[in-house]
Amino acid sequence: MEITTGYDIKMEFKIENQEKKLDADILKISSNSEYLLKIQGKEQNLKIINMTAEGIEFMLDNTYHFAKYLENTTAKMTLVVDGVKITFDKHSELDKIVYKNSGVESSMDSQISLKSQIPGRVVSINVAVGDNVKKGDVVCVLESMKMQISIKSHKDGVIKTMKIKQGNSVAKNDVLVEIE
Amino acid sequence: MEITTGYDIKMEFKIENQEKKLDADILKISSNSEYLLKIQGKEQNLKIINMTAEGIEFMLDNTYHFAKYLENTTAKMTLVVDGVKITFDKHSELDKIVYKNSGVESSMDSQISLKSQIPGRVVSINVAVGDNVKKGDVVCVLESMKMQISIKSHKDGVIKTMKIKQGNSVAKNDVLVEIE
Amino acid sequence: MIEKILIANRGEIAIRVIKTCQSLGIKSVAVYSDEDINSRHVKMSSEAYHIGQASSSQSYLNMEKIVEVALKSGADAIHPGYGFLSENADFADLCEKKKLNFIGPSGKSMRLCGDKMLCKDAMAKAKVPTVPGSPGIVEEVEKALDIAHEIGYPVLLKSVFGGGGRGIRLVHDEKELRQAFDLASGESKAAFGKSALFVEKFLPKIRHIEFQLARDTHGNTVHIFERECSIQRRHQKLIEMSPSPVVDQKTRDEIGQLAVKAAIAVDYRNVGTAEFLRLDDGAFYFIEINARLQVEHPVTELVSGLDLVKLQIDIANGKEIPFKQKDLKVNGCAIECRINAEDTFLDFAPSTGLISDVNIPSGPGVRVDTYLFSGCTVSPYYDSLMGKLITWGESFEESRERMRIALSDFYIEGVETAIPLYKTILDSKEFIKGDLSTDFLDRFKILDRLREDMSKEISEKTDAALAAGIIHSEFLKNKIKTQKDHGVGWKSQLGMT
Amino acid sequence: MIEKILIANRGEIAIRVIKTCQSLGIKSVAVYSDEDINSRHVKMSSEAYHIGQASSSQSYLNMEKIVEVALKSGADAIHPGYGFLSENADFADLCEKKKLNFIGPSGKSMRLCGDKMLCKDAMAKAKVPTVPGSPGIVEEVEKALDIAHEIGYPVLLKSVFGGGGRGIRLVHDEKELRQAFDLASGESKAAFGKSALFVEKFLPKIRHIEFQLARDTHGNTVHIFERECSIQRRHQKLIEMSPSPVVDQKTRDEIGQLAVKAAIAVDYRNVGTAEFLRLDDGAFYFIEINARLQVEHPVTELVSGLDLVKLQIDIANGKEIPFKQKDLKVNGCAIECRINAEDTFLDFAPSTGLISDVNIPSGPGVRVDTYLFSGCTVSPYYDSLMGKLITWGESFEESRERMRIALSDFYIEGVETAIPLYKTILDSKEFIKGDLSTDFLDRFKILDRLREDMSKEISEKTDAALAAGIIHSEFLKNKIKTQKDHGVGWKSQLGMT
Repeated sequence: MEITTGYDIKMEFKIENQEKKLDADILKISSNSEYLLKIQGKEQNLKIINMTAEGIEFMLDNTYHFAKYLENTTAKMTLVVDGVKITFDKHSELDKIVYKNSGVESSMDSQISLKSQIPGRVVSINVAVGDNVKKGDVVCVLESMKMQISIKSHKDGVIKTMKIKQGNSVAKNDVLVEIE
Repeated sequence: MEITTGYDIKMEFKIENQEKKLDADILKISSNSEYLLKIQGKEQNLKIINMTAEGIEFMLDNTYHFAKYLENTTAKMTLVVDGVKITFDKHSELDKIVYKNSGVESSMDSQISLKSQIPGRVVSINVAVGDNVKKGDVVCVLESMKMQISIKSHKDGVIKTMKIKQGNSVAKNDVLVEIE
Repeated sequence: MIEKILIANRGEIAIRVIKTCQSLGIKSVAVYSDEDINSRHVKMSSEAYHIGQASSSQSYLNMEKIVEVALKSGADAIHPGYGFLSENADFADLCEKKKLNFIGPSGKSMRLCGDKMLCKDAMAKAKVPTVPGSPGIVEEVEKALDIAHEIGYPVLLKSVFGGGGRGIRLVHDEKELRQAFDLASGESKAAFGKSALFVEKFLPKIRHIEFQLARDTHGNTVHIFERECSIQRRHQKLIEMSPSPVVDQKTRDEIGQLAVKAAIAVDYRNVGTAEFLRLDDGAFYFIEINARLQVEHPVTELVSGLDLVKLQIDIANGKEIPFKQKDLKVNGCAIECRINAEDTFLDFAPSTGLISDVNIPSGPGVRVDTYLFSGCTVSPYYDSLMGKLITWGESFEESRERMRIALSDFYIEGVETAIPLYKTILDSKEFIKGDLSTDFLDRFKILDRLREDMSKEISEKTDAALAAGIIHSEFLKNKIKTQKDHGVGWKSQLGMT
Repeated sequence: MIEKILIANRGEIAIRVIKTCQSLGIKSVAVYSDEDINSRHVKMSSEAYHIGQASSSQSYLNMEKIVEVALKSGADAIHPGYGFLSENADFADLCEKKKLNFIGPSGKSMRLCGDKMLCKDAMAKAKVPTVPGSPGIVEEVEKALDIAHEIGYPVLLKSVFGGGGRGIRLVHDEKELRQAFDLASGESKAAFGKSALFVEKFLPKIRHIEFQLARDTHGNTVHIFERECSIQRRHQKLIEMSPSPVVDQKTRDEIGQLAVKAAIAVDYRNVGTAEFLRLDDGAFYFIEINARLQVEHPVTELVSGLDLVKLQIDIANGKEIPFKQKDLKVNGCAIECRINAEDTFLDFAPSTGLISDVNIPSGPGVRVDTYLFSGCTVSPYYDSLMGKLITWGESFEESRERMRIALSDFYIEGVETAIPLYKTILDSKEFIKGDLSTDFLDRFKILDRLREDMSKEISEKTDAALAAGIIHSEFLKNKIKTQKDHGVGWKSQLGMT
């Protein structure tokens, strides 16, 4: 990395489920490992101790931090900073360019699918295709770690497809049924 | 790895500084992870749990072992087995072929060089080129971890070359002087 | 004398038992299912044998197979840990028949402890007070309704086969009782092949306080103080401590003697636990004897200085307990937090998967019993307890401070845990002043506070996160630059000046 | 009250102090040299400041710079750890002048402890017995020869600036004394800028037993039992324990009171240690007061239940010691092994470099104070102590068993350590029966036994090593096959059928 002065990269972030826009700015790269940043309006010195694709160890104004990068897509970045998980929604034109080039795409969640939030085995199924269900009705019962957990419908609607059979194992985020 | 029967690979090993020849023999590869071995005349079952270039975790006749490969040259293999370091001199034609192909070479130690067995800073030098030294004479003094350590000649001879200067830092295995 | 012990268990408790075997020079034999070959208990044992498929019924509950391996390996004793076969009287009998020293109570005594109704009778005879409720098993829902009507709602519907809070349901009215009866019946049948339920008076704002017991084959019986286990979720313990903030030496002596009486009443052998409920007015009711080593035994070890597994082995060897009741003094205070693979915000639903990274805390007064290592897997086939974090301090305050820091140092990547919840609980003024009860989480709306604490933690780390975020982008761009183009500067490539 | 402490140290002791700061809610300020930015004490502290180049004189011994950082960071106190500036009276004075609370004794008291000759005088007045030797500093080698002749060879040549066994030389005759005088002079000048040596009678087969002291600003003085530190190499401690196998309660009371007298004689403040030699006939001679927290303080913490760093901070805050002598009871037994980066077979010469892999033991009764992590570096610029392994047990035997296992679990890749040596010592019948002395290693030819033990260990692992060796060859061949040729089987390629 070359040493650059009069250098300016700005990025905007938003913490997931929060409204406030946050901005970070690289004002200066003083050396291979030293940066002058402007974070939420305040200048701070950053010195990199170690950096890999998985994470970064750095001093920010004389305090050590360790950030791991868990996930990074066009829209979101999830970090674990000193053990605290933070997910950002990203708002940087620059970053989008980077990601378009690197071929990473975001996926759309469907409103139709009822997904399992836990892994487990299907103990019983309480509905059939064509049934009317109300939000909160039990759709099926899963067993995991010796417990039986009732899975409830997330909306009012009609069961369109069954993706499970009794005795099946399902993974976290697997679609159980589709409701329209 | 294909499943093979009637399969036979034999290797001979010798533990460093010991005379006794030891032999190990792969009698059968039962599956991707299961082997029947003959070790020092006794048949034993080996099941691989994990294996990488750095080490192997396995069960040998119902006992777990973890071996790390620290060094592997044509002549020597150093392993750490369950925390115990073992160096083998190898005697396998087969293995030599492997290593010739992979371009690993062994190096010859010179009898001329007096090497430092510790890292440190040169505090004083007690000899000059052309001096006669006897085995055990102090050649120089190193400082390391706040201690001063006298380095003694490993043989009788004449100082041929000085590789150090007062105040220099030396690493472990650096040549200090050459004595002929 | 015992020279080789087969441990009929997995996870952290198998490791715990192996540690004591190591220090006593006793060989340990581990068993493992298809799911567990890469587990720490397999790696630490002297020998390890495969016993079957992942499902417990095919492996850790397979009595015949386990006894076969014990005999084949030359083990002379079996340690059952907790859960699985630990309270299975048939297994204890089978071991005895095969001349394997079962490290625990006799099958007969275990049957008495396990049958809540027979046990209740025995306690009545021994003058140990128990909770009001149905005098025996209730087979028909209509009978349950009658009793509930008699003692008054709300009532608890419990399974005779329950334990560790499993199979207990709180019901407020007739409708709920009917529903719960069906569900509980089903669960019990699925797990144990039969159902046997009973009804008990629900007591509000209760504390769960239990006494550690030890009894040898010579009849010497002692209690090793109490453990307060009132911080629970869904009737399962989350945080335990010894001593209890509401037990003074006089109460300890008094209830401890009730616990000793209870042990004698069931002719108990080895170490066990007498569980009590304590009401706000200071009254204690016996609930049951857990006929095994408890999950939470380390807090007792830290305040007594004893190794309870060693004591178990000594008793199994026919030795006398090497101390008297009067020799035991509570030294300092110990707290345990259970580290379960569970999602606090999904009503503690299981969370399983690969543990890609873990940091285990350490330091003065910190003990961690766990099977975790970076690269291990938390399996959906077994229970959610990954480990236990235990801290000792000279005082409650010191052990709490040490726990607070150790929790912050405990990092587990790959599954959800209650670690953030524990931080909130440990910081709460109610916990600090010892205002505990089994409905602690609801009573003080702890989950709401947890949400606040978590957003505060995020605020504190936002600057560092933003810094890491923007540097990461730099890093990525440089990588892309290096890969794509060696001649043109990356800034111009990205449309910058 | 202290709210922010600068720790003028590095390595495991800086981490130890940070841990207590964390638990008390006190902010910690770390300092680091060029060599140490990647160190754990930097990462764990609330704030960390760079203070200079790798060489200690440019960083950890740079008083002005450290005080400047303390003031800049808003610290109100300085903890010196051990070594470096911990016993530098000028530094204590400088802190006082700058209104920084120095967590340790006053400069004046430290000067008295540090000047072995003045200290000896003070002890004579307080009726604390000391070792026969020169009445003061010996400047000329001829004078040293006279005294040695008078008290009789062998004698010890010691440096006033020594400590922790450094600067002590055993000489048997005139020739050795002359050589040693030159060398000791040189070392002392290199390290402290000046030389001040004295001569003491060499006492054969001695034990090193020391008493932990604490004294507050109100004059309350207690001892917190003894530590036996007789297992040494080159006059530096390797293994320490509390209690000592030869100190009964009567002796503890008696010598403990001498230690208390010694602390009062030098107007000591904060925690410190009175070191004694014990002869085979049971006589104790005072040698010196170490005016700081000792490396081996954890064994005292484990048998007393106290946090000595917390006690240091309380005393620095002007609080009274919160217990009386009679409240203190020895609880169980603790042993510490120092984990140095040293090659046992090269006369304990330093061994430095990258730690490519480390496994830190854990479990009931096991404590490890260390700066090690996989990927850290052991620097030649600082001393060789990487950490301390401490185990507690109800009895000496239990702590020894736990230590034995923990040593086997401690794996450090990249440098040599004395861990194999410690295993041999802990297994020796002489250690088990407590037949200790400072010449233990020589007296029982422990290094010869170590060689035997190591080849026995190798024999036990030979089968597994052969298995791993032959499988590795298979693995390599398959890799080569995969890389070179996808069509032809690797066996034919290697000339096999």
